[in-house]
Amino acid sequence: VARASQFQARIDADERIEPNDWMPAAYRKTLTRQISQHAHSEIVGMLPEGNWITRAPSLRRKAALLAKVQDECGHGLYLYAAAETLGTSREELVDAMLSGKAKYSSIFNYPTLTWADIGTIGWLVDGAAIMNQIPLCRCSYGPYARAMIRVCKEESFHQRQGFEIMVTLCRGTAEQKAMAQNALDRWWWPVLMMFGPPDQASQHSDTSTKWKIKRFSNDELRQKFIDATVPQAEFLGLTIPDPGMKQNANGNWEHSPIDWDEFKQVLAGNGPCNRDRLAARRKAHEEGAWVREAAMAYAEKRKSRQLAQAAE
Amino acid sequence: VARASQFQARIDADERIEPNDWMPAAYRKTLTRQISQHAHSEIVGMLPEGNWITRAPSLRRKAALLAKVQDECGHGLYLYAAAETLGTSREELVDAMLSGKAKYSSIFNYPTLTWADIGTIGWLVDGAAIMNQIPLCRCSYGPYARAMIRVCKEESFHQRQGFEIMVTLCRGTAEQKAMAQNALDRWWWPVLMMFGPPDQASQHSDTSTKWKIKRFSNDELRQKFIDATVPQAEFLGLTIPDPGMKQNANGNWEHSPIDWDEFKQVLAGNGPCNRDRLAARRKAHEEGAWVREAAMAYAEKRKSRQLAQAAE
Amino acid sequence: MATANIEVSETPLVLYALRRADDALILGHRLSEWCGHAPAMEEDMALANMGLDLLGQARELYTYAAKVEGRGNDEDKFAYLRDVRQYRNLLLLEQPNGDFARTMVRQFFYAAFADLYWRAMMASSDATLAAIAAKSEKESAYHVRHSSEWIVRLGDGTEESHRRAQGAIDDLWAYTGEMFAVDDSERGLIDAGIAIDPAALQPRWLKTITGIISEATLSLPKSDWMQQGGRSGSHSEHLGHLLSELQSMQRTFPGATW
Amino acid sequence: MATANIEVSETPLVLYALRRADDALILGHRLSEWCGHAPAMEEDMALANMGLDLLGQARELYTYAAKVEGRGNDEDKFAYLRDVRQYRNLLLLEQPNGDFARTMVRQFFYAAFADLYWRAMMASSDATLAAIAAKSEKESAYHVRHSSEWIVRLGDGTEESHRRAQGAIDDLWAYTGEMFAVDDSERGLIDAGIAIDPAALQPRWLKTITGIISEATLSLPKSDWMQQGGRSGSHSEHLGHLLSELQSMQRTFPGATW
Repeated sequence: VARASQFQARIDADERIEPNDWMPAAYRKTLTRQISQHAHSEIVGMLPEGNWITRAPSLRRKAALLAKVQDECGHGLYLYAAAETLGTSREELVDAMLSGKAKYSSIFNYPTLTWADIGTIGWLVDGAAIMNQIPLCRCSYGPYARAMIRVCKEESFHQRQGFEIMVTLCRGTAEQKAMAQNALDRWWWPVLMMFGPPDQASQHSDTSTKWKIKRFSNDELRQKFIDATVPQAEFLGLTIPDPGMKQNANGNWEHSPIDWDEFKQVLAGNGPCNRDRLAARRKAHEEGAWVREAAMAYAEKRKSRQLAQAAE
Repeated sequence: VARASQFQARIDADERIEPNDWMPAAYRKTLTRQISQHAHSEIVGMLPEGNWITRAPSLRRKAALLAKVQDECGHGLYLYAAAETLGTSREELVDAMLSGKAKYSSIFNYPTLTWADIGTIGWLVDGAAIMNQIPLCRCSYGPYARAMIRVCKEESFHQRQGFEIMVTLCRGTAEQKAMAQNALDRWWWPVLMMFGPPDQASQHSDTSTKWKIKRFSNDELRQKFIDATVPQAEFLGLTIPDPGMKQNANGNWEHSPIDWDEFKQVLAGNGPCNRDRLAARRKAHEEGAWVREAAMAYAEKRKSRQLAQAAE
Repeated sequence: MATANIEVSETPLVLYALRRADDALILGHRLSEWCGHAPAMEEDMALANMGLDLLGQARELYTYAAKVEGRGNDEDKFAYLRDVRQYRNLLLLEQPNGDFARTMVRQFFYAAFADLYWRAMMASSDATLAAIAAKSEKESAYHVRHSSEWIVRLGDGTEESHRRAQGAIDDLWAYTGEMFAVDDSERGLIDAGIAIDPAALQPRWLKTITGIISEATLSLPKSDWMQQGGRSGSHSEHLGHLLSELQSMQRTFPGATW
Repeated sequence: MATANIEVSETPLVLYALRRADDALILGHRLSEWCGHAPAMEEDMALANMGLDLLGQARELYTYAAKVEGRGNDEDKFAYLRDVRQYRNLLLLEQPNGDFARTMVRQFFYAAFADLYWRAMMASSDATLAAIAAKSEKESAYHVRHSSEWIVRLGDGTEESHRRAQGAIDDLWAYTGEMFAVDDSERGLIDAGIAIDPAALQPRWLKTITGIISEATLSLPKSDWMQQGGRSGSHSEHLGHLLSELQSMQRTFPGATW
């Protein structure tokens, strides 16, 4: 109990908790869950965008998209490394995702239908991710906070790239602009759901706030995101698919009610791509098994050869 | 010996040999080899044309091509059935092909690069096949002769379809006509090689002729084919890629020397697609194994259930 | 700026015909992908047969849509010059072939529906649709027979085939609800006696399905959550890849005759 | 009649640059197909890295070809608006990814060549090509290292990985000869000191290859028969499928800016 209050005192004093420091089991568990979910999201998030690498409409866009998806893989790797500092191996974490036990962000269970979806993901999905992640750069757990600093830097680059794709589409032909509008229509509501359930229904917020893992409520972040996005949509000449949305006296944009049933369905596995995403990751994992085994077998052979040589 | 001369007398009298008739072991072996090679060719021949089913440029062409490739599969099935009457099972015959022991026509080791190749295969490859096969409709072995009658009917339909594709291309845009010419350039010499080595170098002809399996020599059939094809190429406005070709006093078109080294290379496995073709057939066979096993397991279960029911 | 996609006036009857035409084309295309690669030569024949039936249905339905629309479109323009969001087929039918079990389960789910559907559509007040229905129903009856025989063989075959068949059922089940859905555009045609209400067929469809599935010692998922979107152009990621192949020639050589 | 394929004036220098650009684009595209599907996340990173290097090389080479040609073409027109017969890449590089062993063997065969090739090309009398060579050589050196480490791991790993690696070597070997072939068009550039003669590199290439292959306990096929055609547009069946995907957007929306 003394250690627990000492721990909370350190948090309250804005000290960083490091891997070898004592921490409550629940703190460890919460962070392991959150960081690994975040890592899984980066890895699963490679799939919807990866779907357009082979069809990107110019070489410049192709290279940028490939680089972006590669960055996501890199984020996944740092985040798994951060999670591992809490005592669970990457292999266990990945297995939990592949078996369906661990979650990843539901936004990646929506399909990328057209090239405009690539722009929209950069603009809105990365935009929403940044809103969620910037406060995490000051998270109480050191390795996570440091990983987020690096991730956020790259994400805002991606967000700008995505917005620029949208600008190009909206200045293009009527077909291109319609493609952009259609993508916004399909992604808008799922993106708002990325911030999680409304504050009165959120499960994890209380302790997360106390431990300075979470610094803003879901609704606060969602509001910030909407207020930032509305003028961007206006700039693009696109219509946000919420006819009931209106600006209130404080200048904030109030959105119509969100269909949380859809959110729960997608979370429960009933999104358009849940099965495809898991199947794709499982396939990569299973078909790669012989490669990973070969690498291990070779490393062992090499080690025993070196030992034998040293003994001569 | 008495049976052998009796057998030859029947052949000489143009009688048909049927499965239950006595026949020399060499006759059985020759025919098994020839019919099964022919069957393998139909099955492997599905691949180069099948390569364009998903990309056929109109729905009419798509349906016609799918129907054509299906016919080839049907030909393969009759021919395996004809070969089985000689005492070797389809399974053994197919295994010999998959293991690379049994041959199929080398023409199918060339790739289909453009849609014009589909026209050219119909026009020239089927055209050459018909030249080879029409005499086989009078072959001394009954089941083979009957199979060939059916095959030839369908092949000439395919040949006309192929020629019609070429007509459309040659009446089309400059790009389409160039595509047609390029296809002719690539297929011409391989098609001439379909008739086999020149007569002075052919291995099997002597006994095959005596047994009325083969009624014309390789060179005779090749000449017939060239004489029939030259005016068709003229009609299309295409140039046969043999600048040395000239018409002799008898009206026959004499071709320049054929590069038999290429023929031997392709026969030895070194054609552009030999590995791909065998790999595709092996993959279909291996990936289909569990399906065939399931069908057998079910048939056995059903049989034993019926027996059990009958016994009640 | 050149544009290669046609515009379509999706009046209810045009949309109706395009939806069914797209169903037939996309499933027919998927079946044609097997050609030369099937688990047995007899199945190469059967899959091509079913593919040809469906391509034939697609062509008649596109031709009728073009006639009704009257804007100079034709079967090839509809097939080759619409982008992924203009396609109107059921999501079920664009799902990849996967293994033979998956192809057969997809075929079975759809054919068992199509057979009932086209039989009922023979009573359409639209003579062309009634004629197409009569032909399609005969073909679908064979598709049901062939695919249901395979479901039973695979389900009651080996452990592996059972596992694969059950996996295919579990994965594809959520796409079956869309077959019975009706939107406003189609409701008008139903009220006018031109189309029939697919929802009315669901009990009979379910009876066929459960009969065969249980004979096959397989089971249906408990979940009643259903995925939709194909009818209004919200497709899965698979359709775009299929179209990039299907349309490549017409897109590469615009305006040429083949 | 609209046509969507560009015409290219294939003067020796334009053709030279296009051939190398096509090599880099096609191999880069193949590597990018792995993205999200690699056997380990570290390999997702590495394959994307190599793919990005190659895409970068392709873009510089296309841009140079466009400049030399001077007919208003550009990197995207070269990449997206040439048909399969206009592509000039090595057959090796268009071969499908297959399993990881096949991808790595293809990479190893090519990178071991490209590294030597670009190093020698740094002495080109053409300043642009020399500069591209200097950059490409550095990148290729990493590709050689990465792929040869995998060849050794796979060859000397498990029985299965050995079998797969050997199979890939046997299947791809016949495509390596084309790297060293020179036609009349290129001979002129070699004589002028603009290009180098790849044939001169073959002994050193073979030495690298045999060294790694033998360290990996693998062996090279005995056959010295070599397949050619890519440099003059006679490709395998695989390239057309790759292009139908690569070019689908530009073909579907001709003339649009992205």
